[in-house]
Amino acid sequence: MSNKLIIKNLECFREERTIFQRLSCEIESNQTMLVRGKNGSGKTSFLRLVAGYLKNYNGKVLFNDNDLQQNNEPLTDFRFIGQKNSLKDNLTVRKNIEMWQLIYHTKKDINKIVDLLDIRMLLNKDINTLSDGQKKRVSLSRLLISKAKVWLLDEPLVYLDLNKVKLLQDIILQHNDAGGITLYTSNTNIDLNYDHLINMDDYAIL
Amino acid sequence: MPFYNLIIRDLKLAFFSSTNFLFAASFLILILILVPFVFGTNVGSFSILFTGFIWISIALSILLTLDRVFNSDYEDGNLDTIILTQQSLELIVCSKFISHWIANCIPIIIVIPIAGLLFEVGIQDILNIILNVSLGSPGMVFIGSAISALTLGSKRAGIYKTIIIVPLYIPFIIFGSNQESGLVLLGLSMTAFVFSLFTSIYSLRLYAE
Amino acid sequence: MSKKVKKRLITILLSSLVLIIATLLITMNLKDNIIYFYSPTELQGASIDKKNIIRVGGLVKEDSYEYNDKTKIYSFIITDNSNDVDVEFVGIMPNLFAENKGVVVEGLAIDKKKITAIKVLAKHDENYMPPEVIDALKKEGQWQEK
Amino acid sequence: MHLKLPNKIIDSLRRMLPAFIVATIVTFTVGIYYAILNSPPDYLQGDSMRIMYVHVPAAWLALSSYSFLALSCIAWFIFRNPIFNLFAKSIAPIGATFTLIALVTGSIWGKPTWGTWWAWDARLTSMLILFFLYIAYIMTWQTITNKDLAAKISAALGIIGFINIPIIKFSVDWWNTLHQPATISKLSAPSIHISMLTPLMLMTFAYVLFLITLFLIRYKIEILDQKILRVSS
Repeated sequence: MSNKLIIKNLECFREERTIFQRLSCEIESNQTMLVRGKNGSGKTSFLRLVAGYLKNYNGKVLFNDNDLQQNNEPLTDFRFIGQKNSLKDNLTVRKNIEMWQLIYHTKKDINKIVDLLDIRMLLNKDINTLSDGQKKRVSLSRLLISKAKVWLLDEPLVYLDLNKVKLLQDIILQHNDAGGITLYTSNTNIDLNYDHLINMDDYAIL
Repeated sequence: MPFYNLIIRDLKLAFFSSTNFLFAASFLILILILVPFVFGTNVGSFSILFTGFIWISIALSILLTLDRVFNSDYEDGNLDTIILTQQSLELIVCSKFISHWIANCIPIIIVIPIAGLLFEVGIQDILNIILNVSLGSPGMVFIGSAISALTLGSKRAGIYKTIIIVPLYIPFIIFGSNQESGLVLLGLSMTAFVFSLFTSIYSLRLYAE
Repeated sequence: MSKKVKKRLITILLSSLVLIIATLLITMNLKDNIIYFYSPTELQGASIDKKNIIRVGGLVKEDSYEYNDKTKIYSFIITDNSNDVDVEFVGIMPNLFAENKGVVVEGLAIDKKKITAIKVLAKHDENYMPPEVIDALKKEGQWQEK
Repeated sequence: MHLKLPNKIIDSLRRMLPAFIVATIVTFTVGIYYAILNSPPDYLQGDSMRIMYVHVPAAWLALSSYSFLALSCIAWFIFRNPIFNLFAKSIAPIGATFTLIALVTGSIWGKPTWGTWWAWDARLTSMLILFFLYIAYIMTWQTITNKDLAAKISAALGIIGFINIPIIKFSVDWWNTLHQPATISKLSAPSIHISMLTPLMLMTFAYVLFLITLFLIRYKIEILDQKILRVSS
C-alpha cells in the first residue's frame, strides 16, 4: 500500500485575510514531515487545511491523485489530533476511549493501545485528576484506535517528557512502516525524526 | 452504521452527565408537585394548566441542556474528530437532533401519563397531549440546536440564545395547548427541521475553520 | 463536480418538498388562534369549550347597562347589530365604558348567548375630537354614533 | 464595487449634523408646547390622549426604521458592500428605542382607556416581536464570533423580520384587535380634528429630525469602531 500527498501552490485565507501563500510540497508513504514556524505563522491553519476543515483556499491538495476539494471521501482516512484534547472531563479514561470507539466505529481491543502509550494504570481515573502530560497521551490514543493513512498532529510534543517522546516516535515509525504518512507541527527543541521540513515563516503573510 | 454509533455516543454522554434523563423527567414532576402549593388544591381547571406545564417543562429541559448538542463537543475538540470521520455534515447534524430529542423529550413523554393520572386528567386528554408533544417537541429541539450551532465559541451566547429561541418556541406552545392542532405542530416541526438543518450545517462548516 | 451538483439538487428538491407539505399542513389546520376576540356573530359559529377563557367584543347595546346594588353585578348586552350576547360582571369597570361604545370582555361562556366576564376592557375607536367640536357636529347632525 | 451615492448623501448629511441637533431641539420645544399646552383635550379620553403625541410618532418611526434596516440588509445581500451593514447596525438601537417608547407609552395610555396595561392582541404582540427582532439583530453582531457568519445571519434575520412590518400595520384591519384602527391613514372620515393634528405632525417632524441626528452620530461611531477593529487585528 503506497500513498502520496501532493500540495500545489497553496494560498490560504481566513476571514478575508491571507495567512500564507505559494506553499508546495510532496510527501509519500513511510515519510514524516515537520512543520515549523513562529507563533501565528499558520502551522495549525496548514494542518487544518489538509484535514479539510478550511475550505477557503486556492491551489490544490491531492491525495493519491484525488483533489480533496472536489472529493472529500479520502478524508475519512485522515486523523487530525489538534491542540484541544477531545476529552470529557467528568468521564474516566476508559469511558473516553469507548466514546472514541463509537465515533470511529471500531471495536478494537484497547489493551494493546493502552500499553503502547503507557496509560494502563490511568484507565479508571477521571480525566480531571490527570496531569497535562497524561491527558496528552490519552488524547494521542485516538491514533491507535482505528487505522488511518495520514496522521496530522498539531503540537504533539507539548507536555511530553523525553521518554514519552520516544514512545510517540516508535508509534509514528510503526505507522509509517505500514505505509502511513505523518505530518506534525512543533515549536520545541526536541524533534522526532523527519524526512521533510517546511518552515512556515517562508510562506506566511504577517 | 456510524450514524447510529453517533446517536449512541451522545445518549451515553447524556446519561453520564449530571443533567441526564432523570433531570428532564424530574423537571416536569417538580413543577407539578409545586403547583398545588402555588394555586391551592381546589382548582378545578387543573387540566388546562396541566398542558401548559408540560410545554414549559419541555422548553426548559431543552433550553437548559442545549450546550450538550454542539457546544461541549466544540469546546473540547471532539467536533473536529467527528467531522473528519463522517463524510457529510447532514448526518452529524441529524444524529445530534435525534439524540438530543431522545435524551430530553422522551423522558417527559413517559412521565406524562403518570402525572396526568395523578392530576385526574382524562385518558383521552392525556393521549391528545402525548400526540401533540411528540409532534411538536422535535421542532423545538431543532430550533434550539440550530441557534446553539450559530453561537458556537461565543462567550456571550447565553442571553442571545434565550432571546432568539423563546420567541421561536411561542408558536409551538400556542398550538400545543390547543388540543386539535397536532397537524399544525407537525408542519411547524417540518419547517423548523429544514431551516435548522441548513443553519447548523452552514455554521458548523464555518466554525470548523 | 456533477456529483456535487446532483447532491445539491436533491437537497433543494427534498427540502422544498418538505416545506410545501409543512405549509399545507399548517394552513389547512390553522384555527383562529390569532383572533383576539370573537364578535357575537362569530361566537354563534365557533365551537366553545366551557372550561376555556374566551373574549367577545362589540358595542354595548343602548339601554342595556344595569347595575344590581344587592348582588354587585353589572350586566349589559354586547351587540354587533345582528346578534347579541348577555354579559354579567363583578369588578371594576374601566372609565371609558359607555353605552354605544366598543367593549371587549374576557370570561367563561355559559352558552353562546351568555358570558360571565372576568375582565371588561373598553375598546377605543380611532376618533380624536375636542369636546366643543363634538357638540357642534352633533348640533348639525353630522356626528353619527356607531 | 464602489457605491458613491450613499456615501455622498451620508457625507453631506454628516456635515449638517450641528444644524440637525439645533433643529431637533427647536421643533421638540414647539411640538411639546403645542402637545401639552396649546391643544384641546379629547371629548372622551380627556387629557390622557396627549400620550398619543409621543406614542404615535414613535410607533411610526419604529416601523420606518425597521424598513430601512431590512432594505439595507437586502442591499447588502445584493451588493455585498459592508456600508449597508453599517447602516443597519447604526439604525438598529435607535429603532429598538423607539419601539420601546411606543410600547411603554401605549401601555400607560392603555390602562386608563382600555382598563388594562397589556393585551395579547395582534397589534401589541407584533409590536413586541418587532422589539425582539431589533434586540436579536443587535445581539447577533455582538454574539456571533465569526464576523462573516454574523453578517450573513443578521442580514437574513433583518430580511425575514420584514414580514412583521405589514403584519403590524394591517393587524388592526385583518383581525379583531383591542387596538383601534389607524387614525391618520383614513382621509375620508373626520378621525382627528385639525387642532390635534397640528401638534401630532409637529411632534412627528421633531421625531424624524431626532432620528436623523441619532443615526448620523451612531453611523460615525460604527465607522470609528471599524477602524479600531482594522488597526487592532
